[in-house]
Amino acid sequence: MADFTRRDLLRTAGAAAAALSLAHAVPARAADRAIRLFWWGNPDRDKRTFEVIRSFQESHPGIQVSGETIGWSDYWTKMATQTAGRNMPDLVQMDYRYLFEYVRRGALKPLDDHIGKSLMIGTFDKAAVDGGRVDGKLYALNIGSNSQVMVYNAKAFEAAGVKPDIYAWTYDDYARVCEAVTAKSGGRMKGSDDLSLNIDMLEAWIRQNGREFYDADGKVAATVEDAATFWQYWAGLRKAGVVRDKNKTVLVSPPLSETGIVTGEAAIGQHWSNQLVGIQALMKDPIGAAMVPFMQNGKPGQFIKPSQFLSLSRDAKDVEAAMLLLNGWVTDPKLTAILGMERGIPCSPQVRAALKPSLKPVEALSIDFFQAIQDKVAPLPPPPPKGAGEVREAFTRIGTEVVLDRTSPRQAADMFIDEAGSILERAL
Amino acid sequence: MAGLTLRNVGKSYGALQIMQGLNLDIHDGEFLVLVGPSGCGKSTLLRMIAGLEDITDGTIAIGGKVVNDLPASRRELSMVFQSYALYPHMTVAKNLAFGLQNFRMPRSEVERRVAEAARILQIEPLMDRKPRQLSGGQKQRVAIGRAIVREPKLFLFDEPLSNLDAELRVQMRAELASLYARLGTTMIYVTHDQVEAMTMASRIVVLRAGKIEQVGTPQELYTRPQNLFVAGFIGSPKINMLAAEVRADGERSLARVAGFADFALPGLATRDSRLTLCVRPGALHVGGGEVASEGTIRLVEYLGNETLLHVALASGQVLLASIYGQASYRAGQTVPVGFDLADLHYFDASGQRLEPEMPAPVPAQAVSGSA
Amino acid sequence: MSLDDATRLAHDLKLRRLRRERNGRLMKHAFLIGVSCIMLYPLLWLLSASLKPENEIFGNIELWPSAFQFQNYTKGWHALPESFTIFYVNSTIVTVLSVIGNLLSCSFAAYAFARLRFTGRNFFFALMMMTLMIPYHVVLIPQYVQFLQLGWVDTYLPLVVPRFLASDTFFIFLMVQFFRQLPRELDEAAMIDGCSPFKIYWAIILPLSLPAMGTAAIFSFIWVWEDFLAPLIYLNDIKSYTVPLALRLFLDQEGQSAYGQMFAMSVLSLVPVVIFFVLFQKLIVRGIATSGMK
Amino acid sequence: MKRFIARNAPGYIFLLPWFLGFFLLALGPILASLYLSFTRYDMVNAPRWIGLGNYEYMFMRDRRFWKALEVTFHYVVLAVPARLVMALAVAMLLDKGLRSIGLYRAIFYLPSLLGASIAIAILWRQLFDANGVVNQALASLGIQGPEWLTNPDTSLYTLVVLAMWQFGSPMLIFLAGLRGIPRDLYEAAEIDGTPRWRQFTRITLPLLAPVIFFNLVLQTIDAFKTFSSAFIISNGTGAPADSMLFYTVYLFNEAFKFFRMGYASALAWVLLIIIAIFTAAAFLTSKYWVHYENERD
Repeated sequence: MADFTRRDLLRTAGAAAAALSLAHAVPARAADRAIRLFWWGNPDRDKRTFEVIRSFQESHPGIQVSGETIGWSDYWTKMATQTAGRNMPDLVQMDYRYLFEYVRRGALKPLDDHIGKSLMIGTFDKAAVDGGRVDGKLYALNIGSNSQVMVYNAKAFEAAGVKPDIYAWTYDDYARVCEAVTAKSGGRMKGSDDLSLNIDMLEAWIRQNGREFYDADGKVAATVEDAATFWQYWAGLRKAGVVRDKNKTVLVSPPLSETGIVTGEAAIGQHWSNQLVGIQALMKDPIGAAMVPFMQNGKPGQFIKPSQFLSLSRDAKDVEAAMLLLNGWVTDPKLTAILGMERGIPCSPQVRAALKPSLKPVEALSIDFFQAIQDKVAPLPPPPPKGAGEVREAFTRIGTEVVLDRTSPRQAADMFIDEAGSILERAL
Repeated sequence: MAGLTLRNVGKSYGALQIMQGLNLDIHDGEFLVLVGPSGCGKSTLLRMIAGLEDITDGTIAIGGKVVNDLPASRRELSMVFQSYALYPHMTVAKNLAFGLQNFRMPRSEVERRVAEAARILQIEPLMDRKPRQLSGGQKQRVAIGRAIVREPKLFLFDEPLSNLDAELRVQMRAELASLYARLGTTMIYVTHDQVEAMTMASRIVVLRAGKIEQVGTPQELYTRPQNLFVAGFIGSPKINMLAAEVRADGERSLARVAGFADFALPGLATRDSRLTLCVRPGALHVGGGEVASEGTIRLVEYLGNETLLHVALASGQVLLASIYGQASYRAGQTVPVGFDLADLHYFDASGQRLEPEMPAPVPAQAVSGSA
Repeated sequence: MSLDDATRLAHDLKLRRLRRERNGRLMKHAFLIGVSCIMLYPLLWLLSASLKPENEIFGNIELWPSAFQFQNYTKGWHALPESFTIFYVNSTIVTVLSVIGNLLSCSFAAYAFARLRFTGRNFFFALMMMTLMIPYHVVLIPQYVQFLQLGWVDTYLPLVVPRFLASDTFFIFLMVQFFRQLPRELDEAAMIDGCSPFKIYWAIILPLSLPAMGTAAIFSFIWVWEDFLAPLIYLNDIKSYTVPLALRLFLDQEGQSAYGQMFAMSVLSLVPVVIFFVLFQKLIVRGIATSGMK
Repeated sequence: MKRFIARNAPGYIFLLPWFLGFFLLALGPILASLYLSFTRYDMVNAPRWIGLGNYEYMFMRDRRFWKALEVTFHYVVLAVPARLVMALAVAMLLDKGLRSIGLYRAIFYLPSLLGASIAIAILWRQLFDANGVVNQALASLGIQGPEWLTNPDTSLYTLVVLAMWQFGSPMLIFLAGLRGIPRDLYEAAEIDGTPRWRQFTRITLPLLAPVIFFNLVLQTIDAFKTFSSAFIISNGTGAPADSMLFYTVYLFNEAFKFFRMGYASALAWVLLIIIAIFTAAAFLTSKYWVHYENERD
């Protein structure tokens, strides 16, 4: 039993597999240096990433890269387990929501020392790169930018005869559009998803009120008033019957295919710019991309945030090799061409320029949108404190009570701000 | 073939002592029956001999060899279970051969023995059947067959006939007896049925509550029961027991039994004033006897060659009388009833047998009155 | 009662029973077919979802697809960086070894608990039951660390070895319950017939416990085949992934998911399980009624 | 000593694989989780001893812990009997000699094969949608069904229905147990003219008791530990409004979403004790209603 290793099994498996299909030979290359790369993905992303690894290994024959992948929902469980075992892969894909949790606990290494030496990102959009900074240090390299986007059904807008200024509309405009679309479709298609449970919308709302959700010290800066008015606004739309049914609203993070815009139950939904391609693929009607509505005073709420990062883990042994891959990932034209815009919009202007000619229309839409909002968005907010993830869940939970009309927006807001405070306290 | 010796054998479950200081010698070639009421420990004792149950004290020796630590499989004995315990997934032939194969016996020898056993027990047509396709009697034969193919030194039977109906039981009893006659192997047989015990045993061990009450041949047990328990347990119909009060009358001792005139007792080595006198139903005379009284017939059980009368004395005690042949008694009839002193068994207050020192004296006609 | 009477009564009873059974059977079939429809619905739904165009899977409760997307199967098989052929081979290796391990080691332990007497039996049994009760998620990390130190991570050892060491205590308890039902006199008869404890286990207990062993084999196969948590934690190399793990590669919370292909592969992943089920359920039926010996 | 070995050796030898597995592989992690329950452990940094802090927080301040207990108990009380009755009823139907019984058996097991997959989550959402199949069926009977999944008052019941519908594994175990009941007992009862119901209470139930006991204990343990179905149908959150906040879902989120493995371990040990109490109670009462044939000790 002692000699019973995976390699033996793999060899058996390989032999059997080879008998069945001639496709896959296990490369048995003896590399002196090995790094591991871990990401979450989908079949398309996985294929691209393995292709990147293959191409990278071709140009760096001394380095063996093992790619490890799993779907989003299992990614973080596995990541936590590996972290606990001090067996994190060298390079891990990071999400904005989890970045701070991992950085603040010390699971990632800063990249600053490598910038300009092995990591050549001097020409990159500064704002986009800064999204990976925590407490002044760069812990995560942006590999695709993102912004909130109000995706709308262009055909429905046209049919209802609405033409809002999608880069400057107000919440009042938004309500009017919803009414018009709902009326035009006879109620079959509501104006919008009910976004009461969308904490990103609340965050924009708070910033539009001139505050931040969390201040620089990591305390809750949002007020009960912020949350209460937010929920009241959406309660108003709900009462007017111009947003999607509350039973659909309280289903937490449904798959893209079940969102209102895709099923045709709503004409507007809140999404992220890198989802535009996916949404359009599921729909017959053409879609458009609008900004988050503004308050009367016009202060911007949404911001450009990195959609995905690559980070260097504290368990990385061959940092140099990891840097070679990381640098190639964002600068090597061969690799960037393979990756395309699948993970979001690259923050290297050169890479964007190189990709431009080969874009599909909907990809072009997202680039155009991205360019158009550049000077209309707010700066990055201070990084969220530990426990922010739990606050998100509390928001959904308490918001559900509002949507189901089991409590008033004001009471709920009281409860939420209070609970957010105690969550952060406990997380310290 | 082998004898069996039990020395000071004891058994306890934790603090619960269920058997203590048991001594027993079983002779080679003997048919020994362990009998007793349920819960008396007879099955446990058998299982201890078999090695299925640990003993906590003493030694068990088979053929002179102590087997205390020998597992059942190496004691060279075979056992027939009450439930037969045939292997349900094996054919009859396989059931018979299974044990032999375990002892790595050559195939030809296995086949010879199985065939032999099948012939003796007349189960040849059943050899390919599974146990669930057999009747109760057939299962019983197979179970016995499984025991005899082993040609063991010792046979153990644990109430093997109790699951059979009455007719079959009598038939199998006879077959077992003739099997014993043919094999001559030592057999230890557990039953709660004293008729089985009486008919088959060369010697009987009567057990009660983990203790041996008496060991002896069926005749000994019947004619000289060592204590009240054995007297009551052995013999069917059950022995009559009479409580007697004894008082001295000069040289003699007089006994007073409710419903009878006082009578003189033979010399008994006891000073107890309360004795129990027993008389077998066959020795209870309807219509007389040396000591006599009157009673009313409550019930007449006609059994063919004998008739059983339940006779109530004035004291209310009911005695059983067994009368040969047909008798024209009816219930309700008042009859004289009595016994001869020579037929009495005497037991002291602790229930131990007392032997009369001299022949019973002349009945004490002189003593007057009846209670 | 004379023999004639008895025969007549038996015949009568039989007729009556036959008549009642026929009526009963019809009703039963009607009932069972009805229930079957409810039971089959999810599978039909899954089957239809695997053939539907992506945008019909959700919100559309129609079972019949507007167009049959058979390419979900052909494309799905190769949609991932490795083809499903490899995943099936991997799953088969892990599952077959695990089933063998489970049956052997758990029946050993169960035989000890049900049939043998030894000091500390109840204590160990309680310990065993305790391992059934602890929520798996909190031992995940200590276990991972342990296997990491053994150098077993990224091999099949953490998935297979524990099963040879009776880690799935469910099966021990299951088998204990069934073993305890067998008449003890069978063991004793066998003991006297010269069987060692091992021989009793092998020649008496196991053959008489086919229904229990069949049940255990089926559960074991299904659970190992469908298990994804342990493979998720212990397998890193996609070439070593099992089928359920591979199915987890299809979905992306935020981006494009390939539901149709995932469902197609899900349908296929049920095939080995159903085959195994059909083969082994016969063992359950073929059980021998041993308790009827008295 | 020699006797001790001789007496115990066979038992210990047969238990050897389990001993190895338990003492070398299982016990360590279990003890580790017990230790972690007294620490603050975020899985990144070393655990820090905080004594009874986790337990104190759990009982004194954690409202969601109580909510999770309530949801879980509610579910156990409903789902376990429902599922067992369903499983036993179907097993008895399938036990008697019908032709094509194997087919039914397979069909009835199918829902259990789907387990708690994503497919089930999506299907359940469609079935119990306000305008879903279930409510359409109810509407045809003139009943206005609620919004099952999104109404916190009814969402738990959808999981109970799921549990009832996935009765495959207890059914299979019941079937295996029913095969062990000798036919002749029923035949004898039939000749005696014993009514069906009495045959059930006098023959089936007592003889099936060990298997019923097994299923009861196991299903109760499983129900307390319900995770996958609740997790997947509530999208990992216990939503809406914590009405599907099963104990283990809460535990999982505390551990893996909020980096409180120490607290999660404490939660696990409290659950373990609760389950152990129920199991012990079942074992203690089993003396009175579970009888094993030929059991001597």
